[in-house]
Amino acid sequence: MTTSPLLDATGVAKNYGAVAALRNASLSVLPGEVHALMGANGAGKSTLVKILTGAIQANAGRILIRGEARDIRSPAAGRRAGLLPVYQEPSLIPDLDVLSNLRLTGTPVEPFRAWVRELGIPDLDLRDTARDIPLAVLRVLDLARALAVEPDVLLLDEMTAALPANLAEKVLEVVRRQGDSGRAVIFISHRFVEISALCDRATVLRDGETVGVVDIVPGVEEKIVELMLGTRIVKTHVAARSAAEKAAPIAARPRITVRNLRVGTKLSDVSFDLGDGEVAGVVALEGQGQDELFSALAGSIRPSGGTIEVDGQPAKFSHPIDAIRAGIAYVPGDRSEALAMQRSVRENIALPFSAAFRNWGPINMHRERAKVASAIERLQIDTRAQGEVQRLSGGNQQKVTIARWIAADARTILCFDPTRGIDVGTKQEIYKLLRELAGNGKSVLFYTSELEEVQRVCDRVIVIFGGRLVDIFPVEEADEPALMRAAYGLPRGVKADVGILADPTANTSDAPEAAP
Amino acid sequence: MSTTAITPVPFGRRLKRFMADRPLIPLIILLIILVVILQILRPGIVNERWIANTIKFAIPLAILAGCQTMTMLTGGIDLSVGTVATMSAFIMATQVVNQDPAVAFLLAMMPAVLIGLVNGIGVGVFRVHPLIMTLGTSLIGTGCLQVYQRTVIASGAKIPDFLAWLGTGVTSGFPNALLLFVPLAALIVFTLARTGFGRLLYAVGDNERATRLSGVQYWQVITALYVISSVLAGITGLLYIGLIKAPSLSLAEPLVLPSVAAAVIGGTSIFGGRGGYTGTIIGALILTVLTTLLTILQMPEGARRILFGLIVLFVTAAYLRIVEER
Amino acid sequence: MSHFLRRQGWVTGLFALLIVLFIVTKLIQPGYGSGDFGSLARAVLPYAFAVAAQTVVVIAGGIDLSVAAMMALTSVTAASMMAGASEEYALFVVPFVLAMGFVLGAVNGMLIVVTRVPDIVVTLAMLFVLQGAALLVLGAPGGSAAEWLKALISGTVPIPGVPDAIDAWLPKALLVLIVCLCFVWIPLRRSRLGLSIYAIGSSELAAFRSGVPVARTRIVAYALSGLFSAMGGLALTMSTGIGAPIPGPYLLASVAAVVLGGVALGGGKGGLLGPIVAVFVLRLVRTDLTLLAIDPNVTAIIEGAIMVAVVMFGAFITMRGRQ
Amino acid sequence: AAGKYTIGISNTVQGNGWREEMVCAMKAQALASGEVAKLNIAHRNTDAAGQLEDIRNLISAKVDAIVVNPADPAGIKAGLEEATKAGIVVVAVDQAVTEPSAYIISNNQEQYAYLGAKWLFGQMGGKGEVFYMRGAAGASADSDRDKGFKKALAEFPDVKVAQEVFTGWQQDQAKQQMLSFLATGTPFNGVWTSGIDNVIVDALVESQAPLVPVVGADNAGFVGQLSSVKDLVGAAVTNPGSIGGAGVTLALQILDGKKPAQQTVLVDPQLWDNATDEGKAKLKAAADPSLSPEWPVSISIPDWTTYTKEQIVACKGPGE
Ligand SMILES: Nc1ncnc2c1ncn2[C@@H]1O[C@H](COP(=O)(O)OP(=O)(O)OP(=O)(O)O)[C@@H](O)[C@H]1O
Ligand SMILES: Nc1ncnc2c1ncn2[C@@H]1O[C@H](COP(=O)(O)OP(=O)(O)OP(=O)(O)O)[C@@H](O)[C@H]1O
Ligand SMILES: [Mg+2]
Ligand SMILES: [Mg+2]
Repeated sequence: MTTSPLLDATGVAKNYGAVAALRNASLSVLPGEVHALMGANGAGKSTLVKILTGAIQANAGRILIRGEARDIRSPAAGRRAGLLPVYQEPSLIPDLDVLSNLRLTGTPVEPFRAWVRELGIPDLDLRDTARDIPLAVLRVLDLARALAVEPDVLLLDEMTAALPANLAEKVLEVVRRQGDSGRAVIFISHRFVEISALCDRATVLRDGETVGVVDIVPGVEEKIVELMLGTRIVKTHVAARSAAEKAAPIAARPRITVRNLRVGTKLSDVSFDLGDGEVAGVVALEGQGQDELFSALAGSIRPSGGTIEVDGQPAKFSHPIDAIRAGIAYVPGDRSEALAMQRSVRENIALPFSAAFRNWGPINMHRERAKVASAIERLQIDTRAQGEVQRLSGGNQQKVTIARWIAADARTILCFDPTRGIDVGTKQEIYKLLRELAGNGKSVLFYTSELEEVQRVCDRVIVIFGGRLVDIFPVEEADEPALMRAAYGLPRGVKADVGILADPTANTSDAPEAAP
Repeated sequence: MSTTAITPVPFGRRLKRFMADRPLIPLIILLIILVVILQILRPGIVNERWIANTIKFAIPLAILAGCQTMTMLTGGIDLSVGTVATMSAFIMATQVVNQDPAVAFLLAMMPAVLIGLVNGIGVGVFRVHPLIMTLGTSLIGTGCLQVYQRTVIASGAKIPDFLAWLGTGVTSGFPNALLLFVPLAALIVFTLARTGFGRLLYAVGDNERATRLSGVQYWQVITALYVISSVLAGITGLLYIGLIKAPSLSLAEPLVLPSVAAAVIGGTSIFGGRGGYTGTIIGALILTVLTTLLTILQMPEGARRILFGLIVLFVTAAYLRIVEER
Repeated sequence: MSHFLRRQGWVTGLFALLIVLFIVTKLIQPGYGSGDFGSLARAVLPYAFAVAAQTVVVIAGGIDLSVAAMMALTSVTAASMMAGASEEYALFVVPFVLAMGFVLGAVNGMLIVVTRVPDIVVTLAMLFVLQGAALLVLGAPGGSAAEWLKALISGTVPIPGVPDAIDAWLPKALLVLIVCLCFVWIPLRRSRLGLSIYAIGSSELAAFRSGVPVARTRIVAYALSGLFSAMGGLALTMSTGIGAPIPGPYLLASVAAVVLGGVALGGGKGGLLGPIVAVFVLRLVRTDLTLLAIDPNVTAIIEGAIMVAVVMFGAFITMRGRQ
Repeated sequence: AAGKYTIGISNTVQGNGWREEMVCAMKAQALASGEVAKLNIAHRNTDAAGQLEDIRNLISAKVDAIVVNPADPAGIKAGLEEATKAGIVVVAVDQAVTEPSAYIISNNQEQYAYLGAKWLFGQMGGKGEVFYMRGAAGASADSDRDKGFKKALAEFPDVKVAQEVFTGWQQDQAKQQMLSFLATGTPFNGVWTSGIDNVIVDALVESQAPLVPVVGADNAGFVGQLSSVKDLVGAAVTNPGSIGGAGVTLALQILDGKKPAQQTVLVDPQLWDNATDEGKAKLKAAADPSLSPEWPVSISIPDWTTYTKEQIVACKGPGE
């Protein structure tokens, strides 16, 4: 292709104090192109999008738009330059209604309405306050708002991550047509199926650096993965469970028994058991009710029906403290939900100890130091910047959220996507840790968005789709194609036709209709 | 990371980082600067007696600022401390006429506990904004005090000798109030740093959701906090009446805004999660010295107030600059 | 939708409360008539402007402790400029004082943006600065106001063709209030600037990402607060005919009425109508307490209790709504 | 009660001993007169605009007379005018008002300051430095007193003001200012206070500073100190809070058709010093340790008030 690029960024770098979010990123997008931006968690994709659209300022780098050097200092300037983002987090003003949000950004209403309809939401009331609109719809509105001003370059940061399959489908369709009409789209996703269905080329980031630009052709996935992970690639399918563990007798009575659990409209009729010494995986696409399941078990929301039994005793949780007293600890996926960011590692780890009224008194510093130190040791937390948790790296922050419950010696740990945003090495440590816990007789419920992890860690897999438990796999049968199918609500044994593992002869764009 | 260690850091940056890691040092320097200015303007004023007086007046302010520090750590504020202090002072001075001092003391502390409880329940359970909650209870408290006042006009008032000794006495150069304040301050510092409750205050102010997931029951912490704050305010009232020796219905009200200012100058974040009591004590000293400085300056009252506002703003801004630059 | 209803519901509830209070007033004092309503409107005037000033910044996610001091400064400035001057000179004084309030408010905003000191501290410091400035302008209450200015808020508006019995219920003070507030507020609400003010109060990050110039909008919000405070200061001078350098009880009253009016102290929510109705409610409560000859010390208790009870009630409703 | 009148009262400072005594005097006098059926009291902290609101509310309440302690002499003119128009008798106490139809029974603030200052400068031997402790900056009573003080100062050219401060009429602030001033070591020969007096004597005694002559008001605390504190020379200038009772009496007289000869009655202050025997006797007679130290001891005004001490201290109005 000889056409000059619409957008050309080179040498972009961004530091947050000692953390380098971007070191040397470059990205060149041609007109009419749907360009994938790929990279592992924390590679710097979102940071690059924010810099390109003026939400943050780069420390170094050059950005050319249609060959002209532009210094984009604010989102408004980015907008004027024809760059419109849909960020990873919704950007509608929560307390304004949709119409006001449109006026705020100077978005024409009629095209917006048309796009919203096109994107599969026929009955939107523009007078609804953004706060009251579900997350998935908000993401679509964000997109429609960007489309309505007909941008030259559309930047979509994990646009489809939180969408149900039907909406995601529409989005992909619309995005592809954008490319066809001569505009450019920068598309971020962790889903290879979307990338291969949609994109022309991909730029791969690793640790804040652009490590390659590839054309999307069948079979390029392996190459992208290699680029993304670099030398750290670990692709051995070792089951972490030892033979001895497998042989361990299953306890007569399950640790936790869930029957017909229901939470609002999000979760219905979920029943399963969790035994001592077991790691049970939960697999689900985004937003299928797994959040509600974990929250209900952790006592942070009240289920609207069903029963939870702990050690055979019926349990009713009205506050997380009730679950904690029953020995159930919850590690949320979002670190910022679990950590007091301005406090020290030590205080964060010791936080559950102070929670109970009887521990409000003087702290036995010796005992605390010993406990905290052993937890830190066990998880190998890098404590060089332990004065404030916010100065730790993301992976180490994540470890702190787990270390807390190791120190508190919780019997059951609910881990919600604990490897989100942490590097491959740390992931390995966490897998090991979870197995170790199980080996010590603890039970773990483990939700992960990365199917690959299931085989490494779990004994059993629970699959949730559309708020229902659709299947329970023994780990031996839980290979990725099978899980993927199940996650899409397809019954076991149907031919694989989704994801990177799809039969290459099948038409990938023909994604399956969700079967509720 | 390793590069920063090798390249020599300029002295200015190093100094800044040094101060940022020890936020008390810039505060103490600011205090010393003010004292030096005072000494230059009125040579000889900085003597033993002046220091004792300054400490005497800084102590009640510092205790009330302690209430603000603790509540601000959780993202709150307690505007009822002035009313509570006034109430306990007034009740003490009027009840001690006919009652046993111990009984009078209990009576004097009763409204403090009550108001603290109401504040705590309002903020912790009903989630009313602390500003409104404490403002409302302080209005109610003032009204009650006025109603009460009418019933005791005939009996007059008396300042118990012990309180007068504590409030105004000086023993070999040291104000007796230090006997109350030093243990109290140590207790607050210890509570904030070394007890489960103190930890929770910081954690709740930093990230309430996180504390909830760790099993912390917000309402318990908040209720206990506001009761403690009120009790401290009540004790301040008793100390203050010993210092001023004139019970009035608005005795401690003028201390409310300065107590907020002292906590903020001392580096406690009004948004919660960050700060400490030692800084607040210095903040209270800074404000007290500043008041003296402005009293001594020969200038129109209007200009004095303008100067006061500007200095408070300047000190806070300078301090934030130093501490935030990491 | 439910949120929208709930928000309007609060204002509707306040209105209903106000009407109930009017009925109660009429029951207590059967002679309560149009003249008394005029008095109410005049009493409301300075509070309403103070509350408007506070509302704008609270919606923008801030707070302004300097409202009352700003009113005092603008009031003494107006009164001392008009002292001994001709009636026409006041035509110059009014815009001057309004501009002064606007500029000083903007200074508040700029200090917050530039120093990054929390708004509550900046405006507290400005409270002292403005108070000091007021004392420098007038050391003691004094000055005067042009007669036409004073006449502007006394009496009623005769509307041709409408019987006196009806237009007697339209006091000039009410009209001035409505005109002044609407003149600023309605264009503002409809403009992008107004939306921006709501946006920065609701979520600063989302606002920034939507292209809102956050710093500039914050400065404008404080400037508008200054403008409304200046109107309040002028209202004080107009009703008393003098300027007093000691601030009146408008700061705490403004915060209380803002919350009663359904404006969340976190920002982003609410409007001007609620707080203004809340001011009427609070003033009418005081009227009723006076009419009933309630012990004055008890009135403080009642006023505090109403404030706490209403806000607790609101919090209770939202908690119910959330479940 | 057997009375026939309803009297409205408006006061704008709350929580200060002098004003509390004034309100109690009004209540006691209304009760003692037997002519008042009901008192309607608006008593809160507010400014002139707030007082206008209160006055208008009292007009709405259809009271027969309004006794007002004005927040400002000129600022409430409109409200008083409306009251007169509505046929209500208006009496201003403590301070004058500019509304010509109102009757005024007032303490003479300018004279209050002049009398005390003149005595003080005399005590100082007509020369030296005086510590001038004023009231609240920007209050009209304070500026009236300043006039009187300056008038006396003009008569004593050798007396200089060592330092001028505003106490805001607050005990704590005044005491701190006095102590700071003492710490500066500035020589001074006398202290004039605007009624925040006993804390000043306390401060002098506590810091073992030389006891210079002090002028204050007739507050119970200070009056007690004048006879009990050794070596203290000082004078109390009367500023009776019971003027409120006198205001009620005047209002009732007018309602009964006995109009006074003049619109304005000035109650001139007296000075009781402990340097003369005559003053000492007066102080002794006036001293009343059972009263709250903030209350002025002159709880009654001869010819104007008829209540007993028990009645004012009980602070109950008709119908309570
Ligand atoms: N405000 C910040 N302060 C400090 N570090 C930050 C900040 N924002 C991002 N980072 C760091 O920069 C790096 C890149 O983050 P970025 O959000 O761009 O990743 P990403 O590629 O979008 O990852 P993901 O796939 O999880 O969305 C991460 O290591 C992150 O921790
Ligand atoms: N602040 C702390 N930091 C770290 N570990 C702690 C802390 N306080 C207690 N622990 C440890 O946590 C565990 C439970 O502590 P806790 O004090 O709640 O129980 P306990 O006093 O041992 O028993 P009981 O339940 O009878 O009070 C103990 O093993 C203790 O050593
Ligand atoms: Mg991601
Ligand atoms: Mg990202």
